[in-house]
Amino acid sequence: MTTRRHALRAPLAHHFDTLEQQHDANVLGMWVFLLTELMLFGALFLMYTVNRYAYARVFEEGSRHLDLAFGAVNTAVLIVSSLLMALAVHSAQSGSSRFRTALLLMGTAALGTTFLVIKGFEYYHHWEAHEVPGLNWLWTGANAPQIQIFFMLYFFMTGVHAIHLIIGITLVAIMLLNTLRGKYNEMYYAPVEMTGLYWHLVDVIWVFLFPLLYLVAKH
Amino acid sequence: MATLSLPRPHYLNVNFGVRSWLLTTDHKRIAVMYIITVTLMFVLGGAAATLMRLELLTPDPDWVDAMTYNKLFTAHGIIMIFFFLVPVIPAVLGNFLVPLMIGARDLAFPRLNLASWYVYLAGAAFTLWAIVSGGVDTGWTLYTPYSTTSSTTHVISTTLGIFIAGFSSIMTAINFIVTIHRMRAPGLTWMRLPLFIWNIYATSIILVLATPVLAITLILVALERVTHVGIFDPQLGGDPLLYQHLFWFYSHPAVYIMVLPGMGVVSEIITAFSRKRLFGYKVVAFATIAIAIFGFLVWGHHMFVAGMSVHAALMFSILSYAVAIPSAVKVFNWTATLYKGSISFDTPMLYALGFIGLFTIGGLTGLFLAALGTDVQLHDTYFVIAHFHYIMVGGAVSAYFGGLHFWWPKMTGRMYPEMWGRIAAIAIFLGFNVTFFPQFILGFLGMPRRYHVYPPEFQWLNVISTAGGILLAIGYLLPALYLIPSLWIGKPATANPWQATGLEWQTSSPPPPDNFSQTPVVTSGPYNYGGEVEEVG
Amino acid sequence: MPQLWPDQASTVAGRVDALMIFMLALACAITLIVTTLVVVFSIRYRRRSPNEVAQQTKGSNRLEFAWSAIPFALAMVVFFWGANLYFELSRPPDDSTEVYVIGRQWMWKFVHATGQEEINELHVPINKNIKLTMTAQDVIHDLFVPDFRVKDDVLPERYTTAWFNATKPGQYHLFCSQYCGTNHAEMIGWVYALTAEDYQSWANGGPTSNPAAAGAQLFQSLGCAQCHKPDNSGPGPSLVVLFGSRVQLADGSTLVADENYIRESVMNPNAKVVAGYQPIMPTFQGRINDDQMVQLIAYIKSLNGNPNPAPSATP
Amino acid sequence: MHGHIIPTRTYLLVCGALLVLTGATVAANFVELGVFNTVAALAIAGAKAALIVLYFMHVRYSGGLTQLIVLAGLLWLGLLLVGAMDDYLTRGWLPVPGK
Ligand code: HEA
Ligand code: HEA
Ligand code: HEC
Ligand code: CUA
Ligand SMILES: [Cu+2]
Repeated sequence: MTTRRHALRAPLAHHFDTLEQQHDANVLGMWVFLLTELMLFGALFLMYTVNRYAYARVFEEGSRHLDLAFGAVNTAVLIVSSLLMALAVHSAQSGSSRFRTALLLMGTAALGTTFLVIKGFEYYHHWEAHEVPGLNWLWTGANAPQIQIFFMLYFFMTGVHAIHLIIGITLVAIMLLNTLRGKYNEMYYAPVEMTGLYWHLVDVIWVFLFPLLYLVAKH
Repeated sequence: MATLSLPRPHYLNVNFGVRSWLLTTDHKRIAVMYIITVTLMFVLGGAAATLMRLELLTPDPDWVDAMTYNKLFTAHGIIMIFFFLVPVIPAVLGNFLVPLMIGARDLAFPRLNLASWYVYLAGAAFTLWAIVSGGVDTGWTLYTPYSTTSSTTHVISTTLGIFIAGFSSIMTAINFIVTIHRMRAPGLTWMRLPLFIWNIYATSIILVLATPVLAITLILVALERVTHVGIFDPQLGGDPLLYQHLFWFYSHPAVYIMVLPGMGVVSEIITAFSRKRLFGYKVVAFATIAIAIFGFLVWGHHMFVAGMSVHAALMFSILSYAVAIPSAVKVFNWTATLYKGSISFDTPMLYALGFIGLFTIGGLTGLFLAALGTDVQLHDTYFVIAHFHYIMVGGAVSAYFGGLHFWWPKMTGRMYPEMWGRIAAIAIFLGFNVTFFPQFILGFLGMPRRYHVYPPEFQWLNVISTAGGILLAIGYLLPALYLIPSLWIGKPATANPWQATGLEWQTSSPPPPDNFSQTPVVTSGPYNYGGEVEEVG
Repeated sequence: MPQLWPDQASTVAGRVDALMIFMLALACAITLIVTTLVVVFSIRYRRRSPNEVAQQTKGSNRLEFAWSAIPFALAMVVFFWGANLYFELSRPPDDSTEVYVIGRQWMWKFVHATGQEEINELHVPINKNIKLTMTAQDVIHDLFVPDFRVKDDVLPERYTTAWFNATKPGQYHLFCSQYCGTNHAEMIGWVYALTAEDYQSWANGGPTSNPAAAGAQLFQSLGCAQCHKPDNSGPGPSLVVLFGSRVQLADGSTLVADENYIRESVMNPNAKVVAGYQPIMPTFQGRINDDQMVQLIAYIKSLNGNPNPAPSATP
Repeated sequence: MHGHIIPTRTYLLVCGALLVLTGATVAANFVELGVFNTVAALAIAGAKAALIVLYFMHVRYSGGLTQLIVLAGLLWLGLLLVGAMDDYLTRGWLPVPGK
C-alpha cells in the first residue's frame, strides 16, 4: 500500500508540510466559505420572514400562484443529484475507477441542469402570467404591492439559488474533466470533496426554499 | 553572478520588476501592495474630511453647497470605513504577520490572497468612479427609502463597489481562519498564540459571518432602485426598519472588525516596550472572542429612536452593556501590564499609550449612547461623531500607526527616525483631541450631524474643531515625510531591534521569501520576557 | 461665557440631565483612574538601562473578577436608569393635547387639533402636555428639539409619537435630525413656547375649521359613510369608539386600534380583516394624501365621545 | 487518504428518506392544519437538511471543528432572525403608541 501511495501523484504546495495538512486546510476553507453562503441566504430568510409576518394572507395568495408540481419534482431532482454527488465523492475517495466517478459526476451535472430547465419553464409561465415584478408586472387583483413583494422575494431567492446551481454545475464539469484526465486519486481528491460540499449546501438551501415559497397555503 | 558577497536574499530582493509584484503570491509582498492602496484611500478620505472641516468653519455655506457637502461626508464615510479601516490592519499587518507569527511559510491560500487584493482594487475603483463621476449623497449608512427612491446620485455603482470589496474581506478572513487553525508551528498551541493572532482570528470570524448579510442587502437596495419594486420602501409596501436591521447586523459587528485588530497591535506593543508578559493573557484572549460573539447581539442600539419596538430597544440596550465588559477587561489588563515593567517611550509605545486613553474615552461615551434615555438626546448629533472618531481615529488608526512603526524595521529592513516618529505621534494626539473633543459638547448642545449650515451659537466649537483638524492633517503628513526616505537612508535594522519576543522577530529583517530558514519549534508561551515572576493582587 | 449645556426647557430635561451628569461623573472618574495609572506606571517604571529586565507579575483572578464585576454593576445601574427614563420619554400622558406633524423634503407642517396649520413653526402653550403624532411623506425625517430633549424618527406610511411639556416661555430650535437629502440641514424651524394668555391670543388668530371636521366631510365625500354606519347596519363595522379599543381579527389575533392600524385599514384594507366581515373594503391608496389621512384619523378619534364637531356627518 | 468512508448503502437509504419526506411535506399541504401546516413544513425541511448535512456532507463523521462550524452557522442564523423579529413581534407589547 505504501508503495502504491508513493506512486500516486498528489501535488503538495510549497507552504504545506504534509498532504494531510493541505487537505485539511482546503476542506476547512470550504466549510468557512459555506458559512458565508449560509449567512447570505440568512439575510434573505429574514426579509422573507418579516414580510410574511406582515402580509400573511397575501403570501398565501401568492403561494397559490406557484406550481406545486414543478416545485416538488425539482426538489426530488435535486435530492437525487445530491445522492449522485455523494456517491461520486465516495467513489473518488475509495479509489474506484475514474470512469465510475466521472459517470456519477455526469449524472449530477445532468440533474442540476434538469432542475434549471424545469425552473426555466416555471419562470416562463410566470412571465406569461405577467407575474415578474419590475419587468412585466400586471396584477389586477387586490393587494398588488404586497403580492409584488412576494414575487420579488420568490424571484430573488430562487434566482440567487439558480446562480449558485450554475456555479455548482460548472464546478462539477471541471471535476469531471479533471477526473477523466486522471488528476485525482485516493490520496488527492479534495477538489471533488469540496465541490460536493458546495453542491449539498445548494441542495439544503432549496430544501428550505421549497416549503417557504410553495407550501405557504393549501393548494 | 560572480559577486563574492551576495546580499542575503529576502522577500524584497528575490526578484524585481512590476510583474514580480503584481503576480506575487508572497503574503509579505501582498501586504506591501495593500499599504500603498490603503494609504491612498486614507489620503482621499482625509482630504474629504479636511474640506468638510473647512466648510464648517462658519455657520453659512461658504465653499461648498449643500449637495457637495452631502457627497463629501458620504465619500468620507464610505472610503474611510469600507476601503480604509475595515481592511487596513488585517490586510496590511495581518497579511504580513500572521504567517510569521505562527511560524508558517505563507497563508493557506496564497492565490486567494492575491485575488483579494485585486477584488479590493476592483471594489475601490467602482466606488471611486461613482464618486468622481458625480458622487453619492446618501451617507455611508445608505438608509432607505432615501437611497432607493429619493437620491438622484450614483447609488448603484457605490453599492456594487462595497459589495465587491466585501468579497475581498471574506477572502482574507477565510485565509486567516484556515491558516491559524491548520498551519501553526509545532508546539504553538492556542494558549501560546500572540494576542495579535487571537484578535485577527476573532476579526475574521466577524468578517465571515457579517459581510454576506451586508452584501445581499446592498444588492437589494440596487435592485429596488432599478426596478422600483422593493421591500425597503414603505410606499411600495416595504419596511425601512428591515433595511436598518440588516445594515446594522453587519455594521455594528464591523465596528469590532475595525477595533479588534488594533487591540491586537496594542497588546504586542505594550508587552514589547514594557518587557512584560501580558497581564491576564488568558482572560484577554477570551475577552477577544467574547467581543466577537456579543458584538452580534447589539445592532439595534443604532435604532433606538427609529420606530423599533420598546421591547427590542430594551434588549439591545442591555446587551450593549454586556459587550462593554470584555472591552473594560482589556483596558484594565493593558494598564496592569505596565506595572513593574521596564517601560520605554519609543514611537510605537506612544501610539499604544494614546490608544488606551482615547479608546477608553470613546468607549465610555458609547455607554451614553447605549443608555436609552440619553440616546434620545444624543442620537444623530455630533456626540455620536465624536464617540466613533475617538474609537476609530484615536483608537484604531493610532494602533495602525503604532503597528506600522513597530514592524517597519521587519517589513523594510530599515529603522525610521525615532525623533521624528515621536514628534508626529504627539502632534497627532494633540490634533486629534482638539478636533474631536469639542464635538462632544456640540452634540449634547444639539448640533445634528450631516449639517453643512448650523445656528451661529455653535460656531466657536466648530472653529476649535477645524483648527484641530488642520493640526491633525499635518500630524498625519509627517510619517509620510520621514517613512518614505527611511527606505533608503534609514539605519539598517537588525532581526530584533526592540528585543521583542514573538516568532516574527526570530527571522531576519526583512524576512526571506519562505519566512524561516527552518520551521521554528515553540516551547513556551508568548511574551516570555524573562525576569522573576511575582504574584499580585 | 459661551454655552456648554443646553437649556432645560421641558419637564423631562432635568431628568435626562440627571442621568447625563451621573454618566459624565462616571466616565470622568474611570478615565481619570485609567490615565492616572498609565501615567504613574510609565514614569515610575520607565526603563533605566537598555538591557533592563522587568520583574514579571502573575495574573490575578481576584483582580480580573473585580474589574469585570464592578463595571458590570455600574453598567446595570445606567441601563435601568436609562430604560426607566426612556419609558417616560416615549409615553405621552393621557391628558395630552394632540398636534399632527407631517415631515417632507424639506419642511415641517404642524396641524393643531383646533385647526391652525403652521410651517416650520410650532406654537405651544407652556405647562401643557403636547403629544406629537408624526408621519412623513417621502423619506425618513426626525423631529429634534434639543432644549426639550425630544427626538423621534418620522417615518413614511407610519405614525410615531413624541411628547413634551414646555416649562419656560421662549423660542427653541427645531431640527431635522435624520439625513433626508440635499437640504436636510435647512429642514429646521422654531418651537415657540407661550404663556397661556399669549397662546390664547395666538390661537385666536387662526382658522376655525378643525381637522376632525374636515375629516367628517371626507368621510362623506369618499364614500366611507356608505359602508360604515354608526349602528352597524352597513357592510362595514361601525367606527364609533373604535380608536384605542381592542379589535378581533379574522385570523384570530387581536390588536389595539391606533393610528397605524387605521391607516393600514384604509390603505391596505385586506391586510388585517375584522372578524365577521368580508374583505370587500376597497383600498384608498393613491386617493388620499397624508394631510387627508390625518383628518380622517382625527375624525375617527372624535367619534370616541368628545362632542362631535360636525353633527351632519354622523356615520 | 484519510476520512471515514460511508458505505454506499447509507447514501441510498438517506436519499430514500429524503424522497419520502418530500412526499410527506407535499401531502401535508393538502391537509388543513392551521398554523401547524407551516410548522410541519419547516420541521420536515429541518429534518431533510439535517440528513443532508450529517450524511451527504459527512458531518456526523467529521472532526469537532466542522461540527462547530455547522453549529455556529445555525446559531448565527438564529441570532439574525431572533434579534430582528424581536422588534416586529413585540410591537405594541408595552404601552407605548406606535412602538
Ligand atoms: C471601532 C468602532 C467602534 C467601537 C469599538 C464602538 C464601540 C461601542 N459603541 Fe459605537 N459607534 C461607532 C463605532 C464604534 N463604536 C460608529 C461608527 C457609530 C455611528 C454609526 C453611524 O450612525 O454613522 C457608533 C454609534 C454608536 C451608537 C448609536 C448612536 C446613535 O446613533 O444613536 C451606540 C449606542 O449604543 C454605540 C455604542 C457603543 C458601545 C456601547 C461600544 C462599546 O463596545 C464600547 C466598550 C468600551 C468601553 C466601555 C471603554 C473601556 C471600559 C472601561 C475603561 C471600563 C469601564 C466600563 C464600564 C463602567 C462599563 N455606538
Ligand atoms: C476610519 C474612519 C474615519 C476616519 C479615519 C475619519 C477621520 C476624520 N474625520 Fe470622519 N467620519 C467617519 C469615519 C472616519 N473619519 C464616518 C464613518 C463618518 C460618518 C459619515 C456619514 O455621516 O455618513 C464621519 C464623519 C465625519 C464628520 C461629520 C460630518 C457630518 O456629519 O456632517 C466630520 C466632521 O468634522 C469628520 C471629520 C474627520 C476628520 C477631521 C478626520 C481626520 O482624522 C482625517 C485626517 C486625515 C487626513 C487629513 C489625511 C492624511 C493627511 C495627509 C496625507 C496630509 C495631506 C492632506 C491634507 C492637508 C488635506 N468625519
Ligand atoms: C365597500 C365598503 C366600504 C367602504 C367604501 C369603506 N369601508 Fe372601511 N371597512 C369595510 C369593511 C367590510 C370592513 C371590515 C373588514 C376589513 O377589516 O377589511 C372595513 C374596515 C374598516 C376599518 C377597520 C374597522 C375596525 O373595526 O377595525 C376602518 C378604520 C375603516 N374601514 C375605515 C374606512 C374609511 C376611512 C373609509 C373611507 C375612506 C372606508 N373605511 C370605506 C367596508 C368599507
Ligand atoms: Cu428631514 Cu433631515
Ligand atoms: Cu454599534
